[in-house]
Amino acid sequence: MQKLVLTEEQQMLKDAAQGLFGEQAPVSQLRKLRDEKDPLGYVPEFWNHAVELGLAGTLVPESHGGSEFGHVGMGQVMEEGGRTLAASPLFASGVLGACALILAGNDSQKEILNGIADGSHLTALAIDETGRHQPLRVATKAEAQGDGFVLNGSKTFVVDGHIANTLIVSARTSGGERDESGITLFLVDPKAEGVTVERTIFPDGRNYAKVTLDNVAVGADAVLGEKDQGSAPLQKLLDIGSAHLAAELLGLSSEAFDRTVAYMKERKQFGVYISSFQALQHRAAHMWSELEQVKSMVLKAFMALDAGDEQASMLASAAKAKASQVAELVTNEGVQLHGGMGMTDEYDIGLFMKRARPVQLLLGDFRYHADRVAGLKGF
Amino acid sequence: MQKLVLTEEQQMLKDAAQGLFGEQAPVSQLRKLRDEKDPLGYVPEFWNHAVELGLAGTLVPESHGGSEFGHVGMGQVMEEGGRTLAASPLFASGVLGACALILAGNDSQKEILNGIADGSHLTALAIDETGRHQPLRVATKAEAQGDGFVLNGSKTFVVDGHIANTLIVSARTSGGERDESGITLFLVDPKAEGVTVERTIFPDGRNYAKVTLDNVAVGADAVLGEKDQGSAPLQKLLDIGSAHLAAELLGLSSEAFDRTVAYMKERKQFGVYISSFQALQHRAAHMWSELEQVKSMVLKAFMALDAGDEQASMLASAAKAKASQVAELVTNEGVQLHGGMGMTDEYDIGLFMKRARPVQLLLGDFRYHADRVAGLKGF
Amino acid sequence: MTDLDTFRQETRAWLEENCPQSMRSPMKSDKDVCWGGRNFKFQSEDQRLWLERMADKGWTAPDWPTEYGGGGLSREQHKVLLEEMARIQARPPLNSFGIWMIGPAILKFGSEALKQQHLPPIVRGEIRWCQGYSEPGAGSDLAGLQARAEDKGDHFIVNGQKIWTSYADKADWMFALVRTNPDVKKQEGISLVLFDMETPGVSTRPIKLISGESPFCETFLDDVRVEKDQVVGEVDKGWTIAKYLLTHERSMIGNMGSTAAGQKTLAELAVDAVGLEDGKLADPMLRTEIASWAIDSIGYELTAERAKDQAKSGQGVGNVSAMLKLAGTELNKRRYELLVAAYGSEGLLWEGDDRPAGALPQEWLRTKGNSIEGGTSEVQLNIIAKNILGLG
Amino acid sequence: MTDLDTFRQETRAWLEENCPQSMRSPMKSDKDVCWGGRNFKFQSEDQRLWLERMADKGWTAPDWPTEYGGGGLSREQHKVLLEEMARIQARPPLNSFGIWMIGPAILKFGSEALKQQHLPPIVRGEIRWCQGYSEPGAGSDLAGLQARAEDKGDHFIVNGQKIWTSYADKADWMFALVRTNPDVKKQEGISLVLFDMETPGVSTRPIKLISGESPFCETFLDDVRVEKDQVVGEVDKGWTIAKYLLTHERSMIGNMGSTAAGQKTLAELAVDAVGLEDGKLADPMLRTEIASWAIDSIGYELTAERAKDQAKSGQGVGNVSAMLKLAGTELNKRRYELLVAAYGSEGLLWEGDDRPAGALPQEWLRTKGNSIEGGTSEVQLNIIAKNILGLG
Repeated sequence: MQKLVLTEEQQMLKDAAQGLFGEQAPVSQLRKLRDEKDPLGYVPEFWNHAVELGLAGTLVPESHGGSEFGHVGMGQVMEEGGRTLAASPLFASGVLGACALILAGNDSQKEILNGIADGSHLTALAIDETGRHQPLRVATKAEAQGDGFVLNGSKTFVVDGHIANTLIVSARTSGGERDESGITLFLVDPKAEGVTVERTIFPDGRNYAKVTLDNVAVGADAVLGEKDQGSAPLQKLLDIGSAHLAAELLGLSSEAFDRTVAYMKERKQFGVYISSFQALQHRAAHMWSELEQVKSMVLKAFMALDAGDEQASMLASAAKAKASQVAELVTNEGVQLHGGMGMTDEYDIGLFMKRARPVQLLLGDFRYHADRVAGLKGF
Repeated sequence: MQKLVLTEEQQMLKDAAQGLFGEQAPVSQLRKLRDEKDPLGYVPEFWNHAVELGLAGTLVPESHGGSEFGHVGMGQVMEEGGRTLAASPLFASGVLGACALILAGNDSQKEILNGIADGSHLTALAIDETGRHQPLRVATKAEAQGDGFVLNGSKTFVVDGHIANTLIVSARTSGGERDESGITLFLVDPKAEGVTVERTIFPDGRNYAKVTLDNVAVGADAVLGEKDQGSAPLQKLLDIGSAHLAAELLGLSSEAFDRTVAYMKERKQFGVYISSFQALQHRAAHMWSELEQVKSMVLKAFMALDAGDEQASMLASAAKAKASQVAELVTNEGVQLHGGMGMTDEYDIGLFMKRARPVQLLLGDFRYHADRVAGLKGF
Repeated sequence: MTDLDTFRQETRAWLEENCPQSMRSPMKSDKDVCWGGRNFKFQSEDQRLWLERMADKGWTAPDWPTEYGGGGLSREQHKVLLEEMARIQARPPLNSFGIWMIGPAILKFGSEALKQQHLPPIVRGEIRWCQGYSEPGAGSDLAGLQARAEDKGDHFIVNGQKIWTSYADKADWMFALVRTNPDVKKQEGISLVLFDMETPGVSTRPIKLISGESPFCETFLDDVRVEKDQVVGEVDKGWTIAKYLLTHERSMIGNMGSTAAGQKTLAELAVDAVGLEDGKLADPMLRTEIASWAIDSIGYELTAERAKDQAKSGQGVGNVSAMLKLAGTELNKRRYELLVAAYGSEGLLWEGDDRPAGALPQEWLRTKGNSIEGGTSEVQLNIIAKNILGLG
Repeated sequence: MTDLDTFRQETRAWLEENCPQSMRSPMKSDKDVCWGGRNFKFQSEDQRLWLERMADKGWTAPDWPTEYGGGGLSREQHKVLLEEMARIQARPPLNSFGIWMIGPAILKFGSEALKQQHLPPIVRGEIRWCQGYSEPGAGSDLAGLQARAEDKGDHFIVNGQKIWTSYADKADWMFALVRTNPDVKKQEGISLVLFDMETPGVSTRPIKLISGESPFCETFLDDVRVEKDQVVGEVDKGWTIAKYLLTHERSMIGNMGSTAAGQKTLAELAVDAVGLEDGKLADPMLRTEIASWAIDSIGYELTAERAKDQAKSGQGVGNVSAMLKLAGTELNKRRYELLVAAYGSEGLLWEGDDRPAGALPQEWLRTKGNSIEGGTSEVQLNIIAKNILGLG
């Protein structure tokens, strides 16, 4: 069995990512994007640096200009990005877009992978229709028309939707609203007639969009994978996405925790450092212990995904569930232990809480994934 | 609205009960009963004292020799009994038996109340058929035969079953296994042919029995209340029972907590009393706060029962749920904070844990009652 | 008919006549709150009238003595007034830290001159007060405060910095704890002083919170002159008054655990957001958590009620305000986490008028302060452990 | 074929030939465990034979040097041996605190003479050891131990009391921490000494636990003579060895968080007890808790695995044994509370052969000690806070 440690190459990538995010996308960058309501929502110069380092193509096959370095590697990048709350198209395009095309794309569609790897082509996955993640709850309809389809419906919580060059949309070609079969994935040009993409503002200052499809005509070549058979690749894609979001949560939780411990060592109350209070020490020790569990689960989930392990779905859900739970704990405790300072916008600790919740919710929260783990384990 | 405080009379009863249990049924009494595997399972001398004090008839109408003092009053007795882990027929007869007859008995059946009040007649409620409380899950069958019925089935976890003079048994006269209607309550003589009562041993050293009914013939006068309509009075009875068990849990949790706090003040580690460790202080403070909530909920549930408040069911379930949850917390923490001593049979603290779990489970645990609260609140 | 019945009849009639129709509906937002003060802009003539009429009767401070402008009502009359106001959904005529905080302290500890000077303008809503307690370096360790008041004979010169002063930028006067004697045990050299925010040397800066709002300020005190007759109680004895006020504040913040009348419960909101299946909340895991919350919430509300009833019956339960503050604020934080979970991403929409959950993201973030302000949860646990359980 | 492949072939053949058939099935109860020692009564001739044959090859202590009777196997060979034993479900030939605890300590810290004297009888299962660490007054504060060893020239005279000595009433020798110097910092005057339980002045008394069982004893030491050559390492330097052994013990107890191979998982047992509805555990609230437990359990098992892998890769994660002990034991306690909830009253039946959940009540109560023995959870949290996070 593969050892639960990083290879030297993976560690090198992690170190490189840490350097990049620390220097090119520190927390202050996100703060600036938020304060200025930056229309793009990320800093192109930083994205160019990330692309130069090959990060956008980490999961892309070499034949399409990527490094095919695997999920463990990409996961290190996601984790390090979580530490600085870095805003970039990496998740929407480099993870979700790349893997959607790899999992279900035909040769012609896979050409997009070249653009993903060189950072020029951005994608967004438009699947949720309500506030809570329910990937089978697809009311958006795709009706056959000529050789192609006409799409009607609306999507919400679409990461990087308003900057995407291609939308990957789930729509129903048959079956009832919650049926597993009958879902088809489509590649939709956001500039096509009938598509409205509206950016919505969230506490984390990141990019999410509402997408409305009003009689949007697409050709037969817009179908990604098989008609009616979109559930299977979508679920695999969501496993991958969940694992990478768990890695981001791990990064942001670890950083929030480190900052909190550092604050405990510098803040005095009653004439002593608050780090000397045993009640706080035990809470910190508990959090550290929890973070260690998350670390193991995230790493294992990636290894299982890379190995095509049959437990990969269960492990990805377990990792997302636990990472969500621990992120909620650590960001709440982080603010609490920063006291009044934690409540001010001036301190960064609140930003970690504001980023944590959307990531927790994205592709399913603790409850969604705990339910899924139970289901996969047969109870 | 009635104030959430005891009246002077109720407080006097509480004080009297405290005196009685402290002197006549201290924890050492239960220990002795357990060690000697006492066949009766309680000390008759103590029971006589309790009866003399009028405790057995607290809920019984004055016309039947009781004091009709209400649930708030009886609840104080249950709580104080919980503090010393006192074993007696008080709950099975004085609460469940008395209220079953009051709620559903005809004049002739109500004659039993006199015996309950004077301590001479003991009853036991036989409803559960599986390890988990599901009062509608009645597989025991009562088939009409002549003027009467023939009962077949088995019951478990029957408090004081092996010493009862009358068993109150739920059986199905119509409907399917989980239907609400079709349940009938019967008064069954444990000495009747076909009735087997087997005492089972539990961690708390108290009395529970398995009851088997093998073609037990009873007359029409054995029906308690209306045929097929037993669910409604049974549910009311279970509300009452749940509230009184919550009171017992409150008493035992409070005592376990007090003993733990006292131990913290006398046990030294690292040269100081462990009561000086802030992490332990905060845990103790949390438990105290939780116990205060239980206290309020139990009192309110009793007041609602006495007043016939429509919220009484919900409040009784909420009280049982919370009392169960807090009893689990406090007894676990009690053993943990006693350290190695807590693990020895010599110390009493373990006895509180061993009593807590059966009481938590009896008439439904936290989960059962939390589910019921949600149901009653419409979600 | 009892006196109380007569009072009820008269009150009902008076309210019927004097409470403007537009003041007889729940407030729709923070903007509808009347805070009074020199610079307050009334939202409407009705709002001004309602304050004026209530103040004339002393009913902005119903239980204060009439000699200082209060209503002079007994406990029972006060209750009747509140009930009659609730009956017609009358809005509170005035929100005021003067009435809630410094007024009671002056009544209990202040000189006759201070009462005469400050209480009537508070009742009439003419002067708006703010609280100067916390300092950047002294959070939970309130007694460690550093703002220094130098004795200059008939006055003090105060230098220092206060933080978490609610609406300091809108207030007219401040009541502040300052150090008048640095050479004794920290609790023994503190005084409670009053000064006008227009005094030279006083400046304020709003603090932006993680919720994006700025209800609090930092206040800088540079050579601020405070007259000696503006000390409440004795010089150096302010800590006793501070503790009295903190207990008071704790009870107010602790109330957050309750679901206000008319407000939808957590469960109802969750049903709106998630829906029912077979009569049960569609997400069983969330249902479990909300049921557990609902039970704890019942426990909290009943405990608050029991504490009041026991106090009334003279069965003091002692330092319960710490426990209620602890339980209430933790409950409120859980409530909002569960609301975010129930609404999901729709509940995190930061802007816009047609958000399904309204200002939930801001409210959710704001609750995080509940367990920090007015004494952190950790301080409350310390109080329970030491004062109630005798652990130490 | 590599050397390791050859070794595997040979081992498989040897086991096939030498492991008695009756030793090739999981143990049914504690009675099937072979503890060895002077007074041990073998359950069967097969049990005796199996121990003898394995001991002859040194495979009761496979990785100890052959010069002391061990197997002399490399790490890889040791793993192969375990795999091949697991393949045929071979029972462990010997359970031994000698092999688990004092043996490794003697190997690491003991003199050559001590190694020669004690290790071979341990390997052969001739001498059964028990541990004398805790004292009634010193639980978490192990270094505060009081058992006093007075220097009498060539020997010590030991007086004191030990508690929580596993199976002291059945053991032949004890390894004990005693105070050899009361005048220095408490950690600096402790020595680790070895003595025969038959030495005059040694007596034991079993302690009855809340589970009703008595796996532990109190041991009384009255003027017990201990030879000076029976000190492991240097006099007064025993604390270092004690810490080494504690870390060792922590890892062993921490393992409790894992579900052993072949054992039913919590979820499977809950399904047995509660049943499924529409493929889901019939009690949704219990299902929520068990799902949460299952997730934590995955986290724990993977973390234990990662810690091992990191150690092997030389990427030390430092003091992780404290965390694994903490997480593993808390998880095990939760597991048993959930089992009690799942079985309900049927799971609490204290006696009888046909109990649906077997000895669950006793096991449940026994788990409560997990977070106390081998360093309480509080001590583990202290270790993490101080040694790993640098809080203090």
